[in-house]
Amino acid sequence: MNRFYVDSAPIDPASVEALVRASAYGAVATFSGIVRERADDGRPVTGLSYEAHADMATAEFERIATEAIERFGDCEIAIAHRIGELRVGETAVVVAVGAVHRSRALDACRYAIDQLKARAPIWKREAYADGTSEWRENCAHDEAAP
Amino acid sequence: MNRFYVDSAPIDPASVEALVRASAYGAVATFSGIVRERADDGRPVTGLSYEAHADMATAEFERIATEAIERFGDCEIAIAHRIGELRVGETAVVVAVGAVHRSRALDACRYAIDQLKARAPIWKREAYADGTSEWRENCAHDEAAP
Amino acid sequence: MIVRVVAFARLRELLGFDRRELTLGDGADLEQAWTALAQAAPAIEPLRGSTRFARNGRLVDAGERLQDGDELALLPPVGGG
Amino acid sequence: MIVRVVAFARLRELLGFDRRELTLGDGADLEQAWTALAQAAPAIEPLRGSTRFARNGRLVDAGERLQDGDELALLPPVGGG
Repeated sequence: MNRFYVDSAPIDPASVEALVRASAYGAVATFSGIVRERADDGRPVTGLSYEAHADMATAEFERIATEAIERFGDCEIAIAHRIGELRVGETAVVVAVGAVHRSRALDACRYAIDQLKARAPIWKREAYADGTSEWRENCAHDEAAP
Repeated sequence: MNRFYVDSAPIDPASVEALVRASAYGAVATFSGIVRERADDGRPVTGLSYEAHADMATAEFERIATEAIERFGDCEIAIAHRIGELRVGETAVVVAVGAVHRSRALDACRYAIDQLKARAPIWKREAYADGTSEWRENCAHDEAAP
Repeated sequence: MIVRVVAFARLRELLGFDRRELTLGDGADLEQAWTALAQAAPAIEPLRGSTRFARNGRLVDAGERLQDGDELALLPPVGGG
Repeated sequence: MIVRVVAFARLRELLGFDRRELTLGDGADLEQAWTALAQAAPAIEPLRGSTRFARNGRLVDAGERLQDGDELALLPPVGGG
């Protein structure tokens, strides 16, 4: 199965992890981004709507993975991003990294999710309990890796 | 269900992640440690045998989680460690962290697995393809957090 | 020449389409395509500075020339993850 | 007094038990318990320096005094994860 994809079907983190498990690897690090009940400004959220340039997004995921391997060493990376309407508690994105040792897996996982948020052509509309909704951009400085 | 445990039954990472998902949290970071086919010195491995002082280990997991919250801020942490005989590819340990944002979840996840390896009263015997086996200690300097 | 324009998020909403064909003079660049779109939908004008362009899936400068059959993607600031 | 000794990993193997009762004089400390065990199983002697002790689940110094009914855990260098 392809290790980089954008899909409107719910994402099962375990299925993404399964793409990077290998008998040579002692470590799998996984990040799951989940729709939470409040916006950064505290407003109650009822759901998110994601859209993507699917071909460009998956190509970007692959470039990010290649960069992570160049920086941190051999590892296997899978990235899945949901599109469409998501309710609170649903998984929007999963990054999974398999590696020989834990440090590399964790480093590559953080790099990949930070870069995905900064670069991948994916957009998010946040819907609020008061019936309004807004397109939300990721800030360039938003939790960039230290 | 208890968020800190040692068990001889196989660990399902998804069930550990489920312990830390909450509608207030937008991020779950998970680390899984897996039995790999080669020792650090390259010898083929057939399996690992883990034993633990279960009460002390779970108490240590809880202390580590408390420390992580003090260091990185509010989050929910679950730690599960397998004991008994494990084959190559089986999951030995899972650390899952739920948090509002990704940086905290990833920081706390790394802290917890690093500290677990350094401190938890758990022991590992590595069995090799040539029929021999050895108790393996974690080195104090072994991949400590940078 | 005819190019396919694909638009996302706020740009998609303001333009009123997610994909359509756009007829341009031969040799037109991306800036000229934007100008043609903004004439039909002036509400996109303020977003010019934050918009990036991709030609056939690759990010390019606004001075890049288009060819018949190209896909021109209009990309607002991203919000994935 | 009688204490319960629990041993792990290499210490467990060298001692030949994972748990047993040990009878000590009243007021004995952990060091005296170790000495009594090492008399029965001299092979553990070289591991003294790397062994940590826990009394009733808490790490303690070897000078800590034991009480009747205590659990004394002998902990080699760890290898979890």
